[in-house]
Parts: sequence; structure tokens; C-alpha cells
Amino acid sequence: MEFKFTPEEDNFRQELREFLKNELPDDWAGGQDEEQENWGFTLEMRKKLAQKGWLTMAWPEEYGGQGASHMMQLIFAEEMAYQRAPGRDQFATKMLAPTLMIHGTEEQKREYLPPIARGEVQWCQGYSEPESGSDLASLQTRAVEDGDDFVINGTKVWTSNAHHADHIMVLARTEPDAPKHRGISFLLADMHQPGVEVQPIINMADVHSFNMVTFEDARVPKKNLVGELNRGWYVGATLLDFERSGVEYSAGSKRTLEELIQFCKDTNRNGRRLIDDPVISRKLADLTVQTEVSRLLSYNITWMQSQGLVPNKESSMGKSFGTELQQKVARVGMEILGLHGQLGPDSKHAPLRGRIQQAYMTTVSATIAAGTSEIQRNIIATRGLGLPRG
Amino acid sequence: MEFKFTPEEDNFRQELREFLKNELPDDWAGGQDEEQENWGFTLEMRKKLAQKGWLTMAWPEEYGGQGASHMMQLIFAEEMAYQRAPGRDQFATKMLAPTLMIHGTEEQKREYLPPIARGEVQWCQGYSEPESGSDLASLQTRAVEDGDDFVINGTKVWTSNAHHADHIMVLARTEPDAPKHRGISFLLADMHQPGVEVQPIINMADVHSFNMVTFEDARVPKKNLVGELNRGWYVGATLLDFERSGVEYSAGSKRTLEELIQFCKDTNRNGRRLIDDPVISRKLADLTVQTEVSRLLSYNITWMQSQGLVPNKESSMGKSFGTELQQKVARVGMEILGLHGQLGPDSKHAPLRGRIQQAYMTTVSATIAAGTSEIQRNIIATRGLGLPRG
Amino acid sequence: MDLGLNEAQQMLKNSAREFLDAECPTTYVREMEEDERGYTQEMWQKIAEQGWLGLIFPEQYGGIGLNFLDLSVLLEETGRVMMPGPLFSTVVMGGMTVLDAGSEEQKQELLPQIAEGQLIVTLALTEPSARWDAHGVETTATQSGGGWTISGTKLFVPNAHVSDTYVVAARTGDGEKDISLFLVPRNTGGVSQTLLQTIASDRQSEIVLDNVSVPASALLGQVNKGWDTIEKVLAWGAIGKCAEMVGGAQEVLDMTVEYVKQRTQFGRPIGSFQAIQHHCANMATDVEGSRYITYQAAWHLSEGMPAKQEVAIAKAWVSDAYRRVCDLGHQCHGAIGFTKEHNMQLYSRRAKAAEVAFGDSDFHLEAVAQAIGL
Amino acid sequence: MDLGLNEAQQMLKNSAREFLDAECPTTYVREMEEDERGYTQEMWQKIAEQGWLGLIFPEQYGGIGLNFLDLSVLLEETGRVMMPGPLFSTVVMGGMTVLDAGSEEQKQELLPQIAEGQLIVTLALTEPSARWDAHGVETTATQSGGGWTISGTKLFVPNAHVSDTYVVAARTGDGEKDISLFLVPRNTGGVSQTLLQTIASDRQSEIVLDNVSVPASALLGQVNKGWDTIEKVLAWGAIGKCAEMVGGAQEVLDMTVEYVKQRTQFGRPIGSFQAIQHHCANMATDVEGSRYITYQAAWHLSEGMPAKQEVAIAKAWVSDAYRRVCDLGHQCHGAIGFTKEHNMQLYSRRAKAAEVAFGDSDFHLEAVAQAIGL
Repeated sequence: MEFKFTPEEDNFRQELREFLKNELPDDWAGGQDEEQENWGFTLEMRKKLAQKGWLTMAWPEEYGGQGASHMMQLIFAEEMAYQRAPGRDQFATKMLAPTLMIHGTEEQKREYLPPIARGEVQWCQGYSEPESGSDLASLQTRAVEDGDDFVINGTKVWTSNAHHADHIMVLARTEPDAPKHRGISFLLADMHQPGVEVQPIINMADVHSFNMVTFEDARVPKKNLVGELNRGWYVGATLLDFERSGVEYSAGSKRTLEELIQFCKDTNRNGRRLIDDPVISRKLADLTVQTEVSRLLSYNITWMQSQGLVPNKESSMGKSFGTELQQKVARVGMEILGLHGQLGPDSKHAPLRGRIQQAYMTTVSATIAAGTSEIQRNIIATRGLGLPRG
Repeated sequence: MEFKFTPEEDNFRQELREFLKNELPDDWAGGQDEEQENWGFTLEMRKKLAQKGWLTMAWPEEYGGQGASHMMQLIFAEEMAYQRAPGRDQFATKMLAPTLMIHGTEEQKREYLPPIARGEVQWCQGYSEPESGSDLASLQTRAVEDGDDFVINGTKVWTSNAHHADHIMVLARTEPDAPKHRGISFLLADMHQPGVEVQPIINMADVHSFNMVTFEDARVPKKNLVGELNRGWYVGATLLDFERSGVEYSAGSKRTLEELIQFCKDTNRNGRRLIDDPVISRKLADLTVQTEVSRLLSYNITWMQSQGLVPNKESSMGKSFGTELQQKVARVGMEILGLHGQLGPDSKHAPLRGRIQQAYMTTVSATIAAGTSEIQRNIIATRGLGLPRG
Repeated sequence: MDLGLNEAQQMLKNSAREFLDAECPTTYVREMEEDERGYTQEMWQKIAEQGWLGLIFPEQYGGIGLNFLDLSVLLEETGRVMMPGPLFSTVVMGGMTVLDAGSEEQKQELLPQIAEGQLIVTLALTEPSARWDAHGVETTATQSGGGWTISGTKLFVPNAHVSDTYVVAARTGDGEKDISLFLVPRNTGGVSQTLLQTIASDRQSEIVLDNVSVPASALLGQVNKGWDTIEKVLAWGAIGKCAEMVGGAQEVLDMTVEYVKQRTQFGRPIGSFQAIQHHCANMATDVEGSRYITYQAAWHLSEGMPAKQEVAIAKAWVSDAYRRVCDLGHQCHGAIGFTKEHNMQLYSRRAKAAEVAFGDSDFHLEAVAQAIGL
Repeated sequence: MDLGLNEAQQMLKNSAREFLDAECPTTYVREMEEDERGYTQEMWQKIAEQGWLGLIFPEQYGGIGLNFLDLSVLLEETGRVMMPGPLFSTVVMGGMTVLDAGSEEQKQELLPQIAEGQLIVTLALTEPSARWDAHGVETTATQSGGGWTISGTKLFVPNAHVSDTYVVAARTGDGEKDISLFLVPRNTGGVSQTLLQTIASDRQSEIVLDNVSVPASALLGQVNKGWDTIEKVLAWGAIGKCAEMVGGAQEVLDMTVEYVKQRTQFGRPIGSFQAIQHHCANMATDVEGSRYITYQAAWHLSEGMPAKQEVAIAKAWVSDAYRRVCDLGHQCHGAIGFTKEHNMQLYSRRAKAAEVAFGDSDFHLEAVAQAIGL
């Protein structure tokens, strides 16, 4: 066991930190990358990160990576999330790419990975449908073979960043008569084609983050089938484990928590510093402990990957624990801010530039997106502990 | 609405309080009634309470009651629980009797109710079986008609007070081929007969509270069938709602909490009173709020009964909330006592005579006995909110 | 003990529900979120016609003479539909302050106007310090030329943008509770008002009072005695808010139960899954507990009994319970619930605003601790 | 970052598990709950033969020279089977105190005896005040005739009834941390020891020291410097206890998963019900988090790095997590779990004792707050 990073890893974190300090505006407090006003900056940052080779460090060199360790990649992800820095396309780098490396053909890897490494593309994830959320395998989007193509019809929903995306990974039903998990295929589709329509969905924080994506006779060349025909469910599940395995959960909580602690040190209320209120200090200490647990749960996932092990229940543990913690941090933050917590980012009276209020609203989705906490616990119990399905 | 008691009700509470002050030893801290060493005192108290007419106040006069209001009866139950006074036979007064008044024959009422009112008998409840806990309706104890009797064979378990009981209410299967809820009958059996054997079960607090009751060709006269043959499940369910409807949960929490608060006022640690530790005072305030909520949830049940309404989800809410609160009170108590919380009642160093430690251990069963919290929530959801069964 | 509504209250509840179902659908609530005023004059007049604005005022002031418990029954209904507009601020925060502190003349003048919907009043109490105690009032009023000059900044003042008159709490002495109340018309020179951007899309304002001159007659009640009234108003406000929250929580429960019955996943309604069932059971228990704990306090207030502990217990519990109900409501609704188009988030944003109004659970748990001598 | 055991640790773990599965079944644990000593001499000798008693001592003192992380791996296994007896008190509380504070002569004399199972030692630190800080030490030692006279009362001293020697922390000056350590043989005149009745049926004692005379050589380390060692021992004790708790929690999870797979209700294993599944998932997550947070602190201690924050975080978390795991374990087991005959309650009673040992979560959250500058 060793609970510290190597000097090389520490150096890299330092280098990245300095890079971000230089690149991000002085008063950078993070933004909703996907909003139109920030998108240009996101793309700019992506290019620069790609030039550094950081977007895809742990990839094999032949696909644009540097063959670095999983831990190096974790440090990159952790630091980027902690600094709330834009530029990563997590759909591509964190989810699609490692899935392609397992299930993709050599041709697919050569076609799709290098542009990701160069930071030239944006991907999005065509999974959920209006009638298929937790029960993803019931999805009804159809892909029908037609010559060298599949022809896709159907509707995907909650598709983050679809409005910026060049490509979409689509789970589509290719065999309607098979058992539901056995008739799905995993396809890579071009977003820039007739027959693909993107409609915005505005969330409760008034941000355009999600979309509905409709396919009407959209086409996907057969060479873009990942894995076997009708076996796409298992490809898709691999991707979900990558999606849920992030250190981003704890890094985000850690950052917000640190800002809250600083705020409580700097702010007087009722004649004393907020931090000197034992009830507040206790809440912050408690969150500090949980953030540390969350961090180690995610480190463990990376460590398993570095050992060639496949995290599964561990991803679900990290995801449910991490997202529930994000909600707790936001909730405690709002409790500390009291009446001021009501104020949005544009208010001059808003503490911490309204970030806590934004976090309070946006983290509502944290325990729902990428599989609800209930689904995660189902997975831990059934796949992880071997309990019989209900 | 009116959130106070009438002068008559207040007077009764006062009278009861004074009675208990006189009857209970000065240093009375409650005991495990059912333990052999305390049983004589329990019976003595029962007789005195019966003479006062308090055991069965709200019953019709013809069965030994006084036709008093449900609220008077609530006050009796609340005060007895708060004072931890022995003497009530809840199986008889709180559970069986109101069930008999709904489902019993006139003959059954005349035979069984007056002795209860006179405090002469002890009942116990033959429900659970080794293989039938939450799934009570799967019970396998058999009752077979034989002349004027039923002949009973089977095993009941977790039978509190069976070792003192004169009678047992037995749920037994009378029609093995019917759907499981439709082949059960509700019988009143004599414990003092050949073929009934009682074996003690010792609990984790080292107390003999539960028993296993085995029937081997025990006999029950047919006139002791309550309700219709094979419709006993519904009689039994009526009884369960009465069992779960108590004000005892909140009264017990209130007493323990008040003792804890007093202890924290009287005890110095680290140079200040425990109560002056903001973390402790916050925990106690929080429990005070919850105890009040618990109290009102149970008052509502009594109020509904007084209006001729039948509480159902309300009983399950009161039960789950009340028992989970009892565990929280015990847990917080143990947190406050720290190392001293480890000490049993016989230790001279034990604070509050070890009651908190005992509560910590005995309340483990609170969320399990009389239907687990999970079953209560199932009931609230399906019977209360109309959600479809799983 | 009587935990039921009386006949008159049941009628009030029924008629309110009927009116609001017709007049205040969520389409109206959504429109008003985007509207500058936040409500329509037409709706305000209808509310006045219902008698709601004078419901709690004695008949001699143009009111109906019902009590605070009755008002709470009404507020549960307005909370259920998230009724927009200044009813709460005008009646509970403005009108009841005037009723408690005002001279006979002031009451004769103002209360009938409020009851008729002609006058909108709010209470300007909290300041940038966001404190709920008398120390929080740093705005000063000094006597000058037979009148008063008021200076200071008020924050989180509800509906100040449409209120004709502000009841301003100002410091008039050095003692902790040397607070007085003043009637300040919005259009008085030196008053500036700015809307805040808030989570509930309600209408709260910053009010800056820059050497605002008001005549001696603007004093509401006695000099340095204003805090006695404010303490009462804070209790009424807290419990009135609880009543709104009970209504909102009940509606969130109802809409969630409805949704999980019809939403199908894995070939069955999601309401048949035990995890969802237990979420709903927890929500229902929270709603039930919230209702009785609220009405217990409302009854005590209504009877004019001491109610510090009951009020603190209620607001401490309901503030958190409503938030928990919304959290579980969201969890049961899944993604659709946090889209702007869904009603779920309308409630959860308001739950947060109601949670912190008149003190959150941290504040009231501290009050509970004091009340029970901790 | 390396979250895995190395080969030697894995071997240690495997051999410990094999040994304990054979030698320490729950029948033995139950017998020892009723036994006056609380363990058998035979078992103690076998443990000594395993090398566990000298595992962490350097070879020159008859030990094996492994580190604290290795010891933690062992303690996870002993905690898993609730191994009775004075291993923890002798090695972590007694031996490691001697190792840290003792003179070369004292170490040469005592440690090999401990390693061989010939000497049982415990630490007599806490008193009726139950404080974990230096203020809590009110027992005094005064110099007299070339030696020391010690007076005071120690409470919650583990295994004092079988320990040959007590390391007694006593106040030797007026400064807050003027604490010194003394080696006091149990049979010294003026020492009386009484067993306490405890929730875990472990063997804790009250020790009254009534003008106990010990020679100058009884001083362990320097005068007034004892607290430096105690601080280290409290950290080792806290994390050693966490390691035991991780083992216990894992076993509670395993036994619960096993039970809910085989226990049938409603015609299906109860482990197929979502409520039970989610209980088990929560337990598993708590166990997983507890393990890494414990080993992070153990590694820091093992490396001799500053670890105040890591230790406090670990003990704060694991204390509560183990209790939660037991609570859910009970809930999944139903009635059978709180009968005396079932193993579930053996664990939940020990979880409570471990929770409060070396400071509970309240204590350590306060330490976390201090460590991060709150």
C-alpha cells in the first residue's frame, strides 16, 4: 500500500495547476461549459489541453496517447474538476475511448481515437429515451440494415451537449424479437446529417444542458457497429462503468467544501465568524470526512483499473456515494448561507457568486443521471454481492 | 381543532400520576416487567389498576369498562409508558379486546373481556413462526376440526410473555388448500393445557422476553373461533393495527430524552456542563422536535378512532416513526455517555443506572417486532397511498 | 384534543380549493414567474372578493374576523398551488403588523384598504446581515423637525416592488430592542427598491433608505416598542409559512404518487418498486407529521397562548421535512422532474425559499434548545 | 497510490485467517464471554507461536520487525472473528508504549517477554472523567524516598484483570501535559482491580491506586514527557481499533448477505427485495469506505508521517460506519438477530465498544475540525 503520489505524479499535478492558473481568467469560478456563451472558451481550452497531450494521457501512443499510468489520468481528471476547468469531452475521453479500446475494431480505433486525442471533436451519448430511463434495455430506437448502412429511427433524451456534438454513440434495437438485452447494438453516428434533429431541454437552473435528439432515417455505416450485432448492451454497460467511475464527484465536492470553509472563515454573523459556530464547524468537519471517503472510493477504482481489474460494484459505490455527497455539500452550503442562499449568480449580494445556489439546483440531477442511486444500489446488491434479482 | 386536553382529562392524568407516585418505589426506573423477579409486582399493580377501572376505561360498561373517551385511554397509556409503570397487559387491553369488540361474538366478549378488565389474566400473541415473520400469512400452524374442538399443531415464536400467559390468540391454518390469506383462522387458546410447551428465548440484553410456543395436539373449543372460519387473517390484521397504534412509542422516547437532558444539565465534562456543548444541545433539541412529531402522529390515531375512523397507514406511520425515534434517542444517549455508555445497570459507574445501555440494546427489536419498518412502509405505500404491489 | 377542522374551516378549505383550482393553475404560476409584477391585478381583485385579504381582520376594520388557525387553513391551500402574489406579505407581514401595533386611526385607515385589495403592504425587516433578532436591525430612524429620518438597507423584502407601503423596522435607541416601526410609502423620496434574483422566482427586493423623511404620523405603535410586535409577526410568519409548506408538500406527494403509478419501467409501474414505495412512504409520513406540528402551533397562536416552543418546533421540522419531500419527489420523478417544463421543480425551488424564511431549522432548533432550557 | 496489500501482507492475512478460522470459532468467542479470564492460556500460547505478539517489535527485542500497516492487516482479521483476549491491549496499548517510551533496559526486559506470551501488559490511561486529553489524567505520582507514590482511579482499563503489569499514566507536574508513565505490577500493594460489566462482554476494569509505591526504575521514559508517547499510542489505538472494526463490519456484511440469500419470505429469498438489497448495498459501501480510510491512516502512521487528520477522519468515519452496518445487519436479520444465540448481536455489541474506544465520532470530528483549521 502507498497513500501518496509519486514525485512524477506530483510534478505533473503542479504543472497542470500552473497551466490552468495561466489559462483561466483570474476570477474563474467555473461555468456551465455547454452554454453557448462559454462554448468557444471550452473549445479553445480543449485544443490547448490536447496540444499538451493531457486529454488522453493513459492511451496507447498509437491512438494519440502517451501510455501514461491510470493514476496520471486520474490526477488530470481530479485537478480539472477541482479547478472547474473546461475543455474535457468526457463522453469521448472517459467513456467512449476506453470502451472502444475494449470492444472496437482496429479501424474504429484508428478513425475515432486520434481526433479525440487532438481535441477536435465533441461526442454525445444516445442512451436514454422518453420511455426508457432506468430500464434502459427497453429502448425502442430502431436500427435497420439497409445495404452498407443502418437506418435509425427513434428519439433519445437527456442528451447532454448534443447541441455541440459531432458524433453520437447510439444504443439502438436491431433485433426487435429477441429478449430485450439481446437485440441492441452499439453504433457510432454522425450528428451532422439530415435526419438528426436536436431540441433543447432547459433544466430547473434555467440552463440548456440536455437535449432531445430525434432520428428520422438517419444513417450509420455498418463499419460503425461497435462489438457484435445485437450484443451492444454489453458494450453499453462497459461504457456505463467508465461513466460512473469518476474522481470528478469527490473533486467537485472538495472544491465547493473548501470554498465554503473559506467563506465561513471570512464571514462574520451575529458577532462571530461563521466558522466559530460549533454547529457549522461540525457540519463542515463531517463533510470533510465524507469527501475523503469519496476520494478514496474513486482512487480505488483507478487502482483496480491499473491492476487490470474491472471495477463494477466499485463504480456504483463511488457514483452513488459521490453524487449523494455532492447534494449534501450543496445542501449544507445553502444552510450556511441562509437567506443569502436564495440569491442567483447575478445578484451583487450573492455569496460565492451564487455557486452554491447553482450547485443546489444542478446536483438534483446528480443522483439521477448516469443511473439513479436506486439503480446503483441494485447493481451493488445483485452484481456486487450476488443477491438474487427481484 | 384543539391542541389541549379537557380539564377532566388533565385531572385524570394528575390523579394517575399521584397514584403511580404512591405505588411505585421512590427510585423506580422501570424494569423488564416480564422478568421473573418483577412479575409479582406487575401482577400487584395490575390488580390495583383494575380496581381503579383504568385498565379498560374506554370499554363499554357491560364488559367491565367505563365508557370513557379514547383520549382518556390515551392519557392512561401515555402516562403509564412515560412512568414506565408495570401492570398493563397490552396484548389483552390494547390489542385483543378492541379486536374482539369488532369481530367477537357476544359470548366471547362476555367470557373474555371482564377478566381482562379485572386484571386477572395475561394474554400472549401467537402470530410469528420460525418460517413466517414478515410473510405472516405463510404461517403453517395447523388447526383441524375435531368434534367441538380444533386441534392445533405447530410452533409460534417471539411470543412475548408466553411464560406468564393464561391465554394465547393463535393464527392457525384451517384450510391448507386455499390461497394463503384465505385459509387462516383466529383462535383463542388456553395456555394451561397439555400439548402447549413454552421455551424461553434470551435476547441480546440477556433478558428472557421472548418464547417459543409449541402446540402438540392442543385443543381449542370451536366457540373460541373469532370471526369466520378461514377469515382470521382479517381479524388478525385488525389486531395489528391496534398493536401499532400506540402512544407508548413517543411517551417512552419523551421520558428517556428528558432524563438525558437532566443528566446533561447535571453533569460536567471537560470543565463545562454537557448541556453547554452546542453539539450535544443540538442533538437534544432535534430529538425534542422528533418526539413531538411522534406524539402528534399517535394522537392523530386516537383522534381518528374517536371519530369512528379506522387508522391504517396512520398506525404504520406512527409505528415506524416512533420506533425509529426510540432507536435514535438511545443512540444519541449512548453518544452522550461515551465510554460510560458501555456500563451495564449493575455497575456503580453506570449513568442513569444503565438504562440508556439497556435501551440501546432492547430498541434493536423495536423496528422489527410488530412488523418491520420495511413492512410498515410497504403498508403506507400500498394500502395508504394506493401504490401497486411489487 | 381535536385534530380535525371544524365545519367552517372545512368550508373555507373547500371553497379555497375550488377557487384556486379554477383560477390558479400552474400555467398561471409559470406565467407569473416571468411576469415583472409576479401576479395579475385581476387575480388580486378576485382574491379580495373571496375575502381572503381581510379574513383575519376584525369586522370593524372591514375584515371577516376569522382567526389565525382559519388563516392557516387558507394558506395551506394557497401553498398547495403556489399562488403567486403578495397575499402573504400583505396580510401576515403587513396587515397583521398594523393590526397589532397600529393606532386606532391607523387601523381604521389601512386595514379596510388592505381587505379590499386597494392597499399592498409589506414588512421591511431583514437587512444584509440576514439576522432575525433585534440586533439585525441597523437601519436607524432619528427624530428631526417633528418627523423622522430613516436610513439603512433592507434585504429580502417580499413584494416590495408592488407594495404601496412598507412597514420599516428601524433602530430608535441604543437598547437591544429599541426598535420602532414606520409606515413608509414606496414613493417617498430617498427610497430606492431593486428586485433580487431568487431561487424561488419570487419577488424579493433590496430597499435602500437614504435619509428618508416621514412625518410623525408614520410611526406605527410606540417608540422603541416595535420589537414586541415583530416577535409576534415572526411567529405568525413562521407558522403561516409552515401552513403553505404543508400544502406544497402534500401536492408534491400527490403528484409523485400519481407519477409513479403511471410511469412504467421494467414492464411495471415504478410505484411497484419497493425503493420507490419507501420513498413515497417517507414522504407521506413527513407530510403527516408536518401538518399536525404546524396546526398545533397555529392553534396556540390563534388562542393567544404562549407558543415559543411550539412555533420553533414546527418551523424546525417543517423546513427540513418539505425539503426532504421535494428531494424524494425529485428522485422518484427522475430526469423529467428537474426540467424547467415540469412542475416538480417549481415546488422544490419554493421549498428552499420557505425553508429559510422566518428562520431555518438551525435557527429554530436553537430556539427549541432555549425554550426547553438547554 | 497503491491500495493493495503486498505479498507479505497477503500471506500474513491468509495465514491469520486460516489460523483463526480453525482456532477461534464463535463457539470459542461465546465461551469466553462467560469465562472469567475471557480467553484461554492455550490460545494465548498459540497466538504467541504465530508471532503476533512480537509482530511489530524489532528483532532485537524478540520481535519480527513488521510495521504498523502489517499489524493493521492482522487486526482486521482478529476483528473479523472477534478474537477474545488481551492481544490488542498488550501489543498496541502496552507493548507499543514500552517500545516508544522505554529505556533500552526496559525494552530489553519487557518486549521479549511480551513477544513470547510470558508478559501481559495494559495501559491504564482513562479515568472516571472518561477524557482522552491530558487533563483527563488526575492520578498523581509524587516522588518519595527515591521512588514514586501513585494515587488515583483508572476506569475502562482493558484486560487489567489478567495483565501482569500496568502502564499507568500519572500527573507529575502542574503543566497541562506534565504526565509520566509508570510500570506498575498488578500485585503491587495498594492496587485494587474490579471488573466492569460492559456491553461488549469484554474485560474492562476499574483500578484504584491507593498510595502505591513503586521504585524509581518503574518510570517509563522521562518525567513529564509521557504524554508525547500517549498521543502516539492513542493514534495507534484508534487506527488499530478501526482495523478490527473493518474486519468485523466485513463479517457482518458477509453474514447478512448469506442470510438474506437463504431466508425465504413471500416465496422468495428476502435478498431479492429491493429494500433489503439497498440495505446491503449501503452496508457494502460503508465497509469499502471504512477499509480505505483506515488503511490510509495506518499507512501514514506506519511511515511515521504526520497523521492527525488522517487518524481523526478514519476513526470518525469508521466508528459510525460500523454501527450503521450493524444496524442494517440487524434490520435484515429480523428477530433472530437480536437473540442471544445469534452471532449478529455479538458484533453489534462489540461495535459499540469499538465506537467509543479511543474517541468516538464526536470526538474525532472535533479533531478533524481542528486539523483543517475550523
